[in-house]
Amino acid sequence: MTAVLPSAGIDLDALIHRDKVHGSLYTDRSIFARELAKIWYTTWVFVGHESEVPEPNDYVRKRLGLQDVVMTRDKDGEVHLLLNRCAHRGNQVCDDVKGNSSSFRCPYHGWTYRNTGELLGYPYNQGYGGKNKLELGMGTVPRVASYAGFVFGSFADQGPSLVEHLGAAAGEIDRLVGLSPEGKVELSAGWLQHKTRANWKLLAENETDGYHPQFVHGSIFGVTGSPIGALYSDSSTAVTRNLGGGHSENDLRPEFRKFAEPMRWFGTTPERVPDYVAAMNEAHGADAERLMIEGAPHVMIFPNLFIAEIQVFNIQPVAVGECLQYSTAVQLAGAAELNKRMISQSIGSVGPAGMLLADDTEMYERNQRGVETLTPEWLDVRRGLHREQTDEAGFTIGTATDETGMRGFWSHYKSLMEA
Amino acid sequence: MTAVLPSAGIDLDALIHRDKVHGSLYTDRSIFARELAKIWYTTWVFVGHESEVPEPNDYVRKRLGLQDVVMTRDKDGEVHLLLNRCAHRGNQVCDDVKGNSSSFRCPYHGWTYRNTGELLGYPYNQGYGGKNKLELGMGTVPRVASYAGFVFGSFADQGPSLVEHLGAAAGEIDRLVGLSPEGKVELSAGWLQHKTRANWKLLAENETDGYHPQFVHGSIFGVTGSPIGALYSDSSTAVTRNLGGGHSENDLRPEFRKFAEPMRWFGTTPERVPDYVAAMNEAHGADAERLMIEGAPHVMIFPNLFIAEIQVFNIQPVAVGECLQYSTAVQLAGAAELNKRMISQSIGSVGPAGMLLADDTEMYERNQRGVETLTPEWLDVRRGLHREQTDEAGFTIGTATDETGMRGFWSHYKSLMEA
Amino acid sequence: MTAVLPSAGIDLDALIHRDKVHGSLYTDRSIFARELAKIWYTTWVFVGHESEVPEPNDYVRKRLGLQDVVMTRDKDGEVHLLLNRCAHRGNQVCDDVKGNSSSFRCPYHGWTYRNTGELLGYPYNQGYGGKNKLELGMGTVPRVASYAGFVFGSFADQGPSLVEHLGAAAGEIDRLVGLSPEGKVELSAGWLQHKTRANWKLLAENETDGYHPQFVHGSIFGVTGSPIGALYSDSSTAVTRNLGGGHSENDLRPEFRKFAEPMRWFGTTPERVPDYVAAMNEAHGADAERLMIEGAPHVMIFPNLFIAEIQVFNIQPVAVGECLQYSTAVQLAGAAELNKRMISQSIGSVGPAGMLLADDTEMYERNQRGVETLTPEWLDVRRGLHREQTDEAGFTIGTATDETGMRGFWSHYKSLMEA
Amino acid sequence: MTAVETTDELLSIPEDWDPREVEQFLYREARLADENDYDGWEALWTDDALYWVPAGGADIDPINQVSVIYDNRNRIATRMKQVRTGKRYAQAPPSNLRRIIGNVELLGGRTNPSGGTDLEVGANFLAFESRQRGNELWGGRTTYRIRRVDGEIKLAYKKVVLVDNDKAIPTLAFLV
Amino acid sequence: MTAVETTDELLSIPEDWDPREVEQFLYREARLADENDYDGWEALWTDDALYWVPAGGADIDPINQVSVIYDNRNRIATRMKQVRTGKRYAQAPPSNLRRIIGNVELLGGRTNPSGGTDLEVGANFLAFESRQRGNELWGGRTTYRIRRVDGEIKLAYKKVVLVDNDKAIPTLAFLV
Amino acid sequence: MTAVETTDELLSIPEDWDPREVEQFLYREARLADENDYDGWEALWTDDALYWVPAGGADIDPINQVSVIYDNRNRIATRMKQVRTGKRYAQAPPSNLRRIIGNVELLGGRTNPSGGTDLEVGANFLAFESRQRGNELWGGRTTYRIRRVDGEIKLAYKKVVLVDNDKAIPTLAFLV
Ligand code: FES
Ligand code: FES
Ligand code: FES
Ligand SMILES: [Fe+3]
Ligand SMILES: [Fe+3]
Ligand SMILES: [Fe+3]
Repeated sequence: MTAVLPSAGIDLDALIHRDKVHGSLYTDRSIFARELAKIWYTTWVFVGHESEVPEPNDYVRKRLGLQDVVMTRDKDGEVHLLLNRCAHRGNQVCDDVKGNSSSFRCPYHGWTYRNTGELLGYPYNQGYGGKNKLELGMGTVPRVASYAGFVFGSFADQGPSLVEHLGAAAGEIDRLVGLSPEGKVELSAGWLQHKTRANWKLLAENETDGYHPQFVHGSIFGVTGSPIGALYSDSSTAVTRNLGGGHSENDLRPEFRKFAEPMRWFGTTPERVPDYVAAMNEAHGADAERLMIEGAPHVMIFPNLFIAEIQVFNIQPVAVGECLQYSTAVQLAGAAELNKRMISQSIGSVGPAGMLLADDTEMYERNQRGVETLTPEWLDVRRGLHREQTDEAGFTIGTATDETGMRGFWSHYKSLMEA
Repeated sequence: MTAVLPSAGIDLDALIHRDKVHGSLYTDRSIFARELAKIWYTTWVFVGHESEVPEPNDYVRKRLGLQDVVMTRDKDGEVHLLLNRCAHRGNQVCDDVKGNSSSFRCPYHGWTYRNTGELLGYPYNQGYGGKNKLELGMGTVPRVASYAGFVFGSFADQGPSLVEHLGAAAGEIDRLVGLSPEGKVELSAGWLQHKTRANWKLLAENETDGYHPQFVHGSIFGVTGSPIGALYSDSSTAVTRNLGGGHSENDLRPEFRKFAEPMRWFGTTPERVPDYVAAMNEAHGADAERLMIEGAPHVMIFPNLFIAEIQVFNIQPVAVGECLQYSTAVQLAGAAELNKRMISQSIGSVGPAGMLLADDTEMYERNQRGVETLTPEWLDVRRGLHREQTDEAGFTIGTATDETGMRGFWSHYKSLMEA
Repeated sequence: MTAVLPSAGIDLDALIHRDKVHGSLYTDRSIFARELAKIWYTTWVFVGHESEVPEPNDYVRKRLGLQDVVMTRDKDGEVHLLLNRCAHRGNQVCDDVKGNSSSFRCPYHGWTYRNTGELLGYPYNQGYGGKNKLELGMGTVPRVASYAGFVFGSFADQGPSLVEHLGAAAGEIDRLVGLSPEGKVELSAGWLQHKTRANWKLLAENETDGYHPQFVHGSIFGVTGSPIGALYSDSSTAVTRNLGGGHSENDLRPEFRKFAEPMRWFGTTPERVPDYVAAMNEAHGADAERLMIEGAPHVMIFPNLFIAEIQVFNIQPVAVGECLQYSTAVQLAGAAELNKRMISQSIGSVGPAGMLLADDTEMYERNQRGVETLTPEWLDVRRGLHREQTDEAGFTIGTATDETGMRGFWSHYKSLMEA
Repeated sequence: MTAVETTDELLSIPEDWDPREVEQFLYREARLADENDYDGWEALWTDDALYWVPAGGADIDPINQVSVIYDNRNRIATRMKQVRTGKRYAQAPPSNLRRIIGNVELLGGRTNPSGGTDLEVGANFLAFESRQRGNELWGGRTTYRIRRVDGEIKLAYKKVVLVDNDKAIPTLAFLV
Repeated sequence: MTAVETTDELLSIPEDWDPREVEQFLYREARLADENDYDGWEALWTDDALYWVPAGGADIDPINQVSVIYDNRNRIATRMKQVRTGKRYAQAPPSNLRRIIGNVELLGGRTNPSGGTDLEVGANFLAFESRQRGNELWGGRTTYRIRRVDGEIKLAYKKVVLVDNDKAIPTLAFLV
Repeated sequence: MTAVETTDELLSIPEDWDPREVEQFLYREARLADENDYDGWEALWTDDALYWVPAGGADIDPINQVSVIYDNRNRIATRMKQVRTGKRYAQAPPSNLRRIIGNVELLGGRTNPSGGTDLEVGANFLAFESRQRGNELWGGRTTYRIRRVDGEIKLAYKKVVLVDNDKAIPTLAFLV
C-alpha cells in the first residue's frame, strides 16, 4: 500500500550531478516513496543469511524495506521470504522473532499456512464451499536467491539475476568466504539493531568513504593505537574502487601486501592462531598465505549490505529521515580461534554503543539535520574526481580518501530511479 | 478545516469488490479525508445518550469525527450539539468534561454563549457598536435527533431522517428497550475510553464478524465455560443479517429460541431475578417471555454505534490508522436486579483491560500493521457468499460465521463515498 | 529543502477579509510552506541582539524560521548569520550554544570555516587538487542588518532595507533606547525558550490585542493589584495603532501622560531610582522627564519581534501548529538600579512558568485546538472597525481594546503572501 | 468499596510494620507483575482481594460506574487463568516492562472484613512497557492495603489511579 | 544565591537527621505538589525560601540571567494566590500528574541566614503530567535544603534542574 | 559469565550489608554516570569487572551472541579513555540525563573469582536523556554485584536489561 508513485515532479538530472547531489534527495517524501518502489521493491535487497535458519522448518523475522518478512526454510531445505500478513483479512500471522515450525496459524480466524506461504486450511471450511477452495496464500517475495549463504530478495518478477546484480561485488564475498578453511561464512551471532534518525543513503555513502575515519574515529584510534587510521590517510596505498552496479569497496590489500604479514589484517600473528593457519594451509595450499595477508573485504553492496571486514551490516529504511542498521559479527566455519574474538571485537565496535559505529551514527544524524538547511543546497561528491584512474580490471578507482564509491552509488541510483 | 476533498485519484470500483476490498482503504490518507467529508461529516453519527444529560442545562463533552462537541440539554429540555469553539477568535469554550450550566464563557475575551450556542454577550460591547450587534454563535451540528434516547448528529443540513437512516436497525434498538420493564434504556455508567491504533473500519467490520470469536476469545470462553462460543460455531443456528444501510447484526435468537429459557441470554434464570421477571410480565404480558428468551440485540449501526447485548460502543476516528472506542454498560430502567451485574460484566469484558475487547483490539492493531503490507493487497470478504439467503423480511442473511455483515457495510460505504 | 512552493490552491482573497480571516490559515500545511518561502525566508526577521556577541569572534546559535543559524561577530566586529551546515556533505558544523572562536571545524572530515562562513581549509587537499581550489563556504543569510543592536536577517538578496521594513516601528525601538541614559539597550540576560503548540500568527496577533488582558490576566492583576488591567479597559485612553508594514502597538502614553508621574510606567518613583533619574536628566535634559513619564513601548514588529515594555520576545515557527517563544529582559545601559529588577520582573511574568505568559500560551494552544473545528470557519477581527480613526501622523488607530493591530497584520501578511 | 473510599476514616498506622519490610513487599509485588509471574503474583492476594483501576477520575463509584478493572478475588483468578492459556492475545506475546514504585508512604489503618486492621500504603509509579505496538509510559498513584496472614504479608487491596485515566488509553493487559 | 552555589563550601551533614525522615518529607512535599494542595505545599516553606528552576544550564547566575522560576517567599505566595483564583488558565483545569523522587542522598550542610545549618539533600525526579495538550514527561535533578523550625521540617530551598532546560520546554505551570 | 548466569545458584544474602548503604552506593554510581564523571565512575569497578548490556533478550550467551555492551575492566578503561578525548562524538557534546534507580532488592550472594561472596542486588531504572537529537526515555532491569575492597564498596558486575532490547534502539553512548 505504498503511496502512488510520484512520476512527475522529480527531475533527477537536476538533482544528481557528477560532482554533487541535491539535499532534497535526503528530505523529500516523494523521492523516498519513489525509492521504495524503484529500489527497495525492485532490485535485489539483502535480507539475511541462510545460517540464521540452519534446520528445516526454522524461521526468523526479517525486514525488507518497510515490509515485515518471515524468512523460512521449508522441509526440503529451500529458503522462502513470506510477507507476514494473512491472506484473509490482513492480520499479522507470525509473532515470534524466530523459531521452528512447518506452518503458521493466524490468530484472528485460525487460517493456517505452510512455511512456504501456501494456504493449508481454514476453519469451518463450508463457508468457502469446502476444503481447498481458496487460492489465497501468504504474500511472498517473488524472487529469492542467495550467494554464499547471503539471502537476497527482489519484488520484481523478472530482471537481472542475483549474480548479475552482484557483479564484481560477488568476488568480495568470495574473499570473505576464502578466509574460512571450510569455505563457509555464518551469521549466527544475532543482530544488534540500531535506530538511526537519518536517510539510508547517508549510511550507504559513508560505508566506503575513506575520508572520514581519521576524523570521526580519531578518538578510538588514538587511545587504542589502532593502525586502521593510517589505512585511510593521504599516504595510504589503499584504493577506493567503484565496482559498478552501485557497489564499491575500500581495497586495503595494497597496504597489507606491503607488510606481507599473515593475519595482520586481524591484528594478530600466525603464532597466535596456529590451528587456523594450519587449516587454511590445508584448505588453500599455496594460496593460503596470500589470503591471510590480504584479509577480509570492506565492501558496500547496493543498496543495503555492508561487509566491514569482520562485521556485516544490513541497512533498511523506515522513513525519509530514519533507517535501521542491523549489525553482526562474521563467523568463519573452521576458525574457532577467530570466531569468539570476532564477536568480542564487533561488540566493541558496532551497534548503539559501539566505539566506532556510535560515532558514525552521530554523523549520520548530524547530516540529516544539516541537509534540511536551506543553503548550500548541495552535497559535494567531487573528491578525487580529477585523479580517478582505471585499474587493470577496468574499474574506476581513487585513492583511499576519494569519493569514488559515492559517485558509483549515485550513477546506479539514478539509473534505477529513472527506470 | 479538513483537507481539500480529494475528488480525483480514488476509484472505488477498483478498490471495493463484492468479495474483497483493497488494503489501501485502511491506510490511504486521502481516503480517510474523504471519509471524514462523506461519512463522518454527512451521515448520522452516534454521539451519546440523552440519559447523559438528564437535567435541564446538563452538558457533557463528546466527540463526533474529529470534532470536540458539547452535548447540552437546554432549559426547555431540548438536546443540542455545540462545536467547542468560540466564534470570536476560535478559543476552546468549554473545559469541563461534564456539568450543569445554562451558558458558557470563553476565557480569552469573555464572550458568553447560551447552551444552545447562541451568543449571549461580549464585554466592552461598544467595540462592536453596542449590544446584540453580532450574529456569531457557537457552531452547532445542524441536525440532531435521537431514537430511544440514543443521540445522533448529522452535519448535512438535509438528507435522510434519522429514522430513515436507521431503517431496520431501529427494530434492534427497540428490542433492547423492550428488555426494560419501563421501556427505557440509560447509558449512565460512564464510558471507558480505549485508544486503538487501527483504522475505524476494522472495528466496524469485526463487530458482527461471527467467524472470529471462537479463535480470538477462546481463551476466556474456555476458562469460564462460556456458552457464547457455541453461538458462533459451524453448528450454530444463529444468523448474520445485512440490515441494509450499512447496518448488520448477529441474530442469536434462533439459538435462544431452541432452548426457550427466559434470561438464558443473560446467563441467569427467572428465579434469580424475580422482581425483574414480574415487572416484565406486568409490562409486556404475554410477550414478556419471548422477550426474555430472545434477549438483547448484537447489532452494528453504521458507521459507529455497536450494541453488543449489554454493552454499547461508540467508535470515533482519529487518523487513518487510529480510532477511539468508547464503551459502557446498558442500564435498563426498572431492572435493578440486572443493572449492577451488567456493569460488573461489562467491566470484565470491555475496555482497555477487558477480557474480550482487549483481545479484539489486539487483532485490530495487528490487522493495521498487516494491511500496510505489499501483498496480498486484498482483504477477503467472500465468506458465505455462495450460501447467502433472503429471509422472510427480504434481508440477506448468512450463517453465524459468514461475512454477510461486512458485505453490507461495504456496499453502503461505497454509496456514501461516491455520493 | 523546503517543500515546493504551493502556488496553486491558495486563494488569499477568499481567506483574508477586512473583518475576518479563515481558520485554515492556522492549520493548512501548504499555507505554512508558503509562509516559510514568502515571509520567513524573504522579509526581515529578528534573530538576536548584538549584545549577545559583544566581543570579536563571539558566536551564539540562533534560529531563523526552521534554520539553525550561528550569529557570529568576526574579528573586525561585523556580525554574520551562518547556516549551521557544512558545504562538503551537510554535517552540522557548530555544536555549542555559544562561545568565542574565529573559526569552526566540521567533525565529519575536518573542513574548517572562518566565522564569516568562508572556507578556510580541508584536510588531504590533494583530493581537490590542492589548497584553495574550492568555492564552498557555509551558507549565509544574504542580508544582515541591525537597528539599535537588534539583528535582523533576510534571505532575499534584494528588497526593502531594514529601515524601510521597520518604518514607523523604528521609532518604538528608539523609545526603548531612549530609556537608557547611555542610549544603549542590551539583551544579555539569556533567553527563556517556550515551546508552544500553536500557529505563530496566533501569537503575533495577540501581542497587541488589548482586548484579552483583563480576562486572561485577571488572576494575576487581581492578586497583585496591578494597574495594568486598567490600561486595557473600555475607559482607557490608550491607543491601538497600526504602524504599517504589519507592525502595531498598544500606545499607553496617553494614560501615563494623564498621571504625568515619572517612572510610574515601571511601577516606581524617581526617589527610588535617583541615580537613574540623574543620569537621564544628564543625558536628555529637558526631554528626560517626558521619556520617564511615557515609558517603554509595547510594539509587535512583523513578523516576530515583540517588545513588551521591559521584555523582548523572539517568535519562530516550527510547524503549522507549533512555534517557539524566546523571551528575555531588557537591560538598559547605565540603569543599574533598573536592570536587576527588570530581570526579576521578567522571570515572574514570562516564559514557561510566567504568571502572564503561561496563561497567554494556554490561550494560544486552546485556540489552535479551536481553529481545527469545522464551524464557525472564521476568526473575527472586526472589533473597533467602525470607530477607527486616523491620527495626526496618518496612522490608523483604535481604542485600547480594538483589533486594529490584527487588521494591520493581515493586510501586510496578504501582500507578502501574494508577492 | 465506595463506602470505604468515602466514609470510613483512616485509622492510625497499625503497629509492627517496618517501613522497609513494606517497601520490599511492594517491590516484590512489582517484580512478579513485571516478570509476568502469574502464580507468584496471584498468591499475594487475600481472599477478600480487590484490584481496582478506576476510569474517568480517582473516586468514582465502582458499583454504578464503569472502571478499567474492578476485580474481586474470583475475577483475579479468572484473569490469571485466561492469560495462562497463552491465547490471551493482548498479552501473547506478553509485554516487556519494568516499573518503578516510588514515594512510598504508610498512610494509616483500615478496618478489614475480618475485623482486623490493614495497613494502607500510598506510592507513585511509572511503568515502561514495550510491545510491537510501540513503547508506552504509564504512570499514576497506587493505594495498597496489606495484611499479615499466617506470618506472610498479603495484598488485600490495590487501587491504581492512572494520571491520564480521564483520557483514552491503549490496551492495558499487563498487571498494573 | 550564585554566591552560595559557587563559593560556600558544603559543610558536613548536620546531626539528628534520619534519612528515612528526610525521604518522607520529600515524598510529602511531592504529594502536596502532585495533588495541587496549594495551602499544604506553601506551608512547607521557610520565610527565607528560595524556589529556583534555572534555564539554559544548572549553574547560571539567577540575578543577571533569566530563570524559568526564581521565587522568594513573597513570590511563592503570589504564585499560590494566582492559582487559587481558579483563573490561572495554565492550571485551570489543573494538570493531573504524579512524580517519583528517587536516589535521595544527604549531601551536607549549608549555613543559613539565621546562622543555623540546613541539610542539603539531592534527588532525581521524573514527573508524568497529563493535560488536554497531551502527556508530558519531565525529569531532572532537585537540590533541597531543609531545616527544623519549631520541631517541624521546613523547606528553605528547592532548585530543580530540568534535564532539558537548554531546550524549549512547554508551559510548566504545575508545582515542579 | 554465561556459566555464572545459568548454572551457579544464588547463595543466601551475605552478612554485613546494610540495605541503605547498598542503596546509597547505587545512587552514587548513578549520579557519577548521570554527571559524566568518568574518573569517579571508573574507580567504582573491581579488576574483574563486567559491564553487560545484552541485546535481543535478557539471558543470551554473551560469548557467542552479540551484545550492546560486554566490557571487561580493560574495555571499560578503553571506553573511558575514548570519551575523555572529547572527540567521542556520540557523547560530544555529552547527553544531559538523570535516572531513577528504584525497587532495590538484595537478591543473594555470588561466589566471586577470589573465592569471596559478592552481594547481588536487583533494581529497576528509568533514565531520561536529552540530546539535540531529542529526548529519550530508557528503562529496564539492572543486576549489580558489589563487594567490599579495602573497606570500600566496589562494583564487580552490572547487567542492564533494557525493556526494549529486542527492538532497534537509538545510540546508547552515555553510561547506562
Ligand atoms: S485474518 Fe487471518 S484468519 Fe482471518
Ligand atoms: S476567542 Fe473567545 S472571546 Fe475571544
Ligand atoms: S561534511 Fe563537513 S567536512 Fe565533510
Ligand atoms: Fe566510520
Ligand atoms: Fe470479538
Ligand atoms: Fe497577554
